Amino acid sequence: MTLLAVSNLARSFGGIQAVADMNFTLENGEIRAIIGPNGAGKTTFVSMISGRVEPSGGSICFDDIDITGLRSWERVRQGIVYTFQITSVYRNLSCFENVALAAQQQLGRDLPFWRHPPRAALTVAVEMVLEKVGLLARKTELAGELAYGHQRLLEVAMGLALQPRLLILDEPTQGLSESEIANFCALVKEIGRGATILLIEHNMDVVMELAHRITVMSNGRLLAEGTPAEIMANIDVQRAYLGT
Amino acid sequence: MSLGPHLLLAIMEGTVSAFVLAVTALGLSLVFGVMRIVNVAHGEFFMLGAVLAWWLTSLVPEAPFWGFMLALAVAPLLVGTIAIVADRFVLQRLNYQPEATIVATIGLLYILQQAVLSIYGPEARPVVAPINFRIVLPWFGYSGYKLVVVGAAILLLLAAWYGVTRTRFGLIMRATQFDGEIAQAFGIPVKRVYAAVFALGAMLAAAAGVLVVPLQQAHYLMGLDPLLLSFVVVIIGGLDSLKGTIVAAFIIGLSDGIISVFFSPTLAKIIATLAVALVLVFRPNGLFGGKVR
Amino acid sequence: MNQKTPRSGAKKSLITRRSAIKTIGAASALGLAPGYVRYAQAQTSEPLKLGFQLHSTGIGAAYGRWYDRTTQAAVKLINAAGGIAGRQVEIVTEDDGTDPKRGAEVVEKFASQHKVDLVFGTLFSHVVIGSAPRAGELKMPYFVVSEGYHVASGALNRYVFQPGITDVRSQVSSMAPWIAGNLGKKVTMIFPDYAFGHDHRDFFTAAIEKQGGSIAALLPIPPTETSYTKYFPQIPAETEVIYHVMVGPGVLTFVKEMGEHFGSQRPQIFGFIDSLEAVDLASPGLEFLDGTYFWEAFPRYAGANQSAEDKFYREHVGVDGNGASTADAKDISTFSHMFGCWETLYVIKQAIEASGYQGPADKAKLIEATEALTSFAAGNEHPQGDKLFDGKRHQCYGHQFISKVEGNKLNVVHKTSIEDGQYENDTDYTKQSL
Amino acid sequence: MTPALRARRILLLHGGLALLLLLCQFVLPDYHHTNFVSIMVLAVYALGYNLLVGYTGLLSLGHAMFFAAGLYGAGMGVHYFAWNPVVAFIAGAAAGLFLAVLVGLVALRTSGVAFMIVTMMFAQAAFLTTLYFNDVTHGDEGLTLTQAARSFALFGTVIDLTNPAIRYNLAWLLLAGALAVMLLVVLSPAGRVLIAIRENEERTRMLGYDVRRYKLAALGVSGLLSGAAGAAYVLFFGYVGSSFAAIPYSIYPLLWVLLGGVGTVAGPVIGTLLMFYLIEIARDYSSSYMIVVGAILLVLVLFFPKGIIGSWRARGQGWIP
Repeated sequence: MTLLAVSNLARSFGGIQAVADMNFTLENGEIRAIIGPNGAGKTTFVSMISGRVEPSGGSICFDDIDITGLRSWERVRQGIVYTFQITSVYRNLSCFENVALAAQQQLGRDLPFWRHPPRAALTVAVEMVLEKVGLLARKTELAGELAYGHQRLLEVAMGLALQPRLLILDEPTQGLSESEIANFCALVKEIGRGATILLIEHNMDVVMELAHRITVMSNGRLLAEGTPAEIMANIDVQRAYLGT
Repeated sequence: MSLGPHLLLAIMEGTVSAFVLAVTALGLSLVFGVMRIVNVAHGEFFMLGAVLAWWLTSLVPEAPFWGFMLALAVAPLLVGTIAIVADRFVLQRLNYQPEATIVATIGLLYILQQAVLSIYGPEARPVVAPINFRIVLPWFGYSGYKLVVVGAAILLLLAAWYGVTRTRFGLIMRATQFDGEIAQAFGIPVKRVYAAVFALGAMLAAAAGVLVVPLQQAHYLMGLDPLLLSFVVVIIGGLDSLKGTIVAAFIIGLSDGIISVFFSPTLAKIIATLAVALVLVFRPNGLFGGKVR
Repeated sequence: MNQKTPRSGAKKSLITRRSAIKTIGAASALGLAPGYVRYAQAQTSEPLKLGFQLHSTGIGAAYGRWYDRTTQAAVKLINAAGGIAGRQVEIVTEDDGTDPKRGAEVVEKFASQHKVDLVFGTLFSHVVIGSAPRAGELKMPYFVVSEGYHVASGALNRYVFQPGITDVRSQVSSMAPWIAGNLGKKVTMIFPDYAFGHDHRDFFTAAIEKQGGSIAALLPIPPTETSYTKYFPQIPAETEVIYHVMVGPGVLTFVKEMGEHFGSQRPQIFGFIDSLEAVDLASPGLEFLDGTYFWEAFPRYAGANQSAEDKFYREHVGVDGNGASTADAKDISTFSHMFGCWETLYVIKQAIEASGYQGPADKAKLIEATEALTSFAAGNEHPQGDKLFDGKRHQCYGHQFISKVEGNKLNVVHKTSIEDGQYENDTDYTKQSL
Repeated sequence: MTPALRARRILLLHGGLALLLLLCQFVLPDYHHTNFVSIMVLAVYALGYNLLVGYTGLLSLGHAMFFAAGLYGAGMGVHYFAWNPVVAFIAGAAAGLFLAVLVGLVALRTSGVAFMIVTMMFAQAAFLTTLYFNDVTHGDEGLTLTQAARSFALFGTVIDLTNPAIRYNLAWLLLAGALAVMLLVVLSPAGRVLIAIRENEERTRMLGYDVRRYKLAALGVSGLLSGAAGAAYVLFFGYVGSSFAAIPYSIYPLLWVLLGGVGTVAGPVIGTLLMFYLIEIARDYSSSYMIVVGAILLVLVLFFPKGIIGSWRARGQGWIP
């Protein structure tokens, strides 16, 4: 079943075509990686899916509903969750508060905006997520004082607390150590059992390990798409990476 | 008076205030453009120019012309010095963080204004125009000095334009404006450029204050009006567009005179203020500014 | 903490108390005023404390400086002559910043911290109006020197008086007959677009129409305006008289620009001296005013037939025959307003002595005694001239002057009668409870 | 620290502050007694301002318009329609709320420096409006409320707002209420979202929050508190004039909040109290006493950006809300 269908999506910044004419579908339960050289338009593309960037043309369907006109926060409520490329946690708040903000949104989604979920339910939800990413012991620490790897985990925890149907991870392993990457891959696989994942990633080992399918972008366009093995064999992809 | 001469007068008046406003607002615009800060004390630099002009001309009461020339040369330098001190000890320490800078310049506004109150006093004092003649038109008379102001303002604007577009300093300034970090990486002393730009902005305001003081009187509260008008001009003209600033100064200067022919002036000011707020909300780059960078 | 007096005040009262002993001795030897003798035994040696609400800062500061000088001069004289009801007068000054909120706080401070007997001296209307409710609540007699119509209009309360200066409605009304008879009947008015200007607009319009004249145009100028030339074309060609009244730092600009605009081909011009209080008529750009007319409450330039009391008043305040400070000829006084402080102090003296006021418990008596006053005779105590006092309106009415500018001086050409400034209204503060 | 302990400490700090202010009335000399009424009312204004700047991260330079809306809403109701002071107070607070929402619908499209200038422009327009409609507002001269109009009967007893004791306790009640509202908002999940918006707006949006709506709500409550303060001010002191709508009254709350501590509940109260007396003392020394305002602004922003309570919180007292 198709979860996400993007057709003819385009965006230009001041005459420069960042993304042009992208057609793209994502199956439910899939882990998809998007790769491509720097400036290929990957972040712009996922930003349009998450609603942070407005497309200049084309449409996006999520779960058979056209969401092109929805704003970013409305899409989050539909289940499209974006985690930032540059770690974007609330540095002055504790880990618990960081995740609570996400959980509170998820639990209170159907309440009017001045009403909020009961405190006990919130605590349970937050601690469950922190446990999952391995940060429960650090729940009272300030996010800004965590090690970088832990901050990335916290970022993912915030995404998880939103109970995503589609989780977009923008270069999640950048800056992590080898052992951290291994842990991270295990976590993503685990999450992948309950959600569809769209991953932008440079580290080909990670991509090969996680992705069911791979989409390659270059110069704002779709260059190739296929299983990891197909992509590895594709001559166009190699050219794009090496340059011609 | 019939409509023709009436409009002629409105246009003449509008032109004079447009030029004064252009010089004042250009200072604010430069500072915003290069340093990305809003200087709320800008009007006080204007006021300081006027008050210093009074003081400097009173040093040579027997030669008003030379006294005024002295004021025109020295007052902006003194004000520029004050600006450099303010930059060094306040703005630089705040790392030019936009919101903190606004609060700090509000503080600066009160300090400058109240210092003038305690030293200079609460009176409005006149300064004799260096050149004083009356132009007689068939329908009305007009102050000759106002034309002198226009001339001087044109010279100042040309000098500023030349400085920004044709000199090495202008080039450095524009590079810093484009991206402070890259400029730093290329060995441009960004701090010193900022200090110089801040001083230059203050000097432009002070020069406008000196030019205006024979028309108005020097008074410690006179800074508020030019500040608000400069905001209006810079917002309408686009927050970092020099050309836009000058065009907007003309629109504001001319329309002010012409609108008050037809509407209650207070109502006109209300509408203009609201319009400016709406421009800032819906056209944040001004009516003539370029695209977002 | 309550009894704290300002540093300068404490010092001053020491000096005055010493000189007071001398004067009290002299006065009792001569068996001076009967009122004094009557209360001499009963009164305490405590000085009478008057709270002086002063515009030291803000837009009223230029007036404030001269209000202060006039007040200090009058108090010095009063004290030298034995004080009020035998008690020395101590002035406690507080700056109100020409701000109504601060004005109310200052009244509060006078009442509860300085424990003054009464408050006086305020000029700017908005400060009076902002302070008056507080004065009423505190039952603090409040003598203003504001020339606003707010007292006589009935808008304030029973504790507020204006016995030292004629209100603007009366001033304006008394100008109309002379203007209509001598300058012209079609008048264009230029006035600041706020309450003070609106009083002029409303009352002069009514007064000139009563004289068979008409208003050719009304030009309200916004208070923030700094340039005026663009308004002048709106003056209709058929205008015979321009009536102008401007206040604030922009007035000089206004007059200069009017001069540049009209040159010699001008209609008659009549202005209120408020425009040029504290401004030297010899200032550059004012040459144009030559031959125009001004209202004055008290002629700034001592004319050939200067009265003895005018001379006496100037001498003691420190003002020369040109209305400038005797210490600095460039320091021009606010001559048409500041006399109000002097005269108000003498009215206070008269009322306190008539009421038998001894302390705050007698405030009701003081109010009633003030309301019982009916007129003041011209003399050293009332140098501006004789006045009628309306106890129901809490307002006095005096003569006004019209002067012509000739050779950088103002020469009186007309003195109105008190009747010229009469008007009808049904204000009666005496009906309010005390 | 357990939540229960934190709650107890918060109650102790803010309850203690309120209790102290309540007890002050028995020891304060008359003059300071009245000053404290003024300070408590202005502190409510500061609390309202702080909700926006301290908890939502929106720096307004035009709050005088909301304060003035309360002053005029209540004052003109009493003056022209002889409203009961209770009705007038509600009307004044509502006027603040209404204007804040109206302004917010437009101004909240901007943020940062643009928001500061837009609010300043709106406030300037509001100030000019009070001058323009001179016939009803009496512009700079303003309106006074008679003593009789400022008392009302409640359950058979007459409450006279000019009575010092009644006024003090009503002002205290208003301040205590505003403190309670602030604590409730700040410690609630909604308050957590506001803080999140201040800390990182884009992140909060990407957690699925409708940031604009929260900001509008914060501005509304901020306007409501400012309007309530204005309404109380005119009812307690009997005067409203356009000077209350002028620029300085937009700067003062900024000063009070910065001094006491941006983003703290108790800070604005402390800041208002201290600033009032700092200016009061400065007046005794110079006619240019407003220089104190400038100097303190500079010192705060340069060396003491967290303010008094904020600096205390930074010294390991993280429980302070």
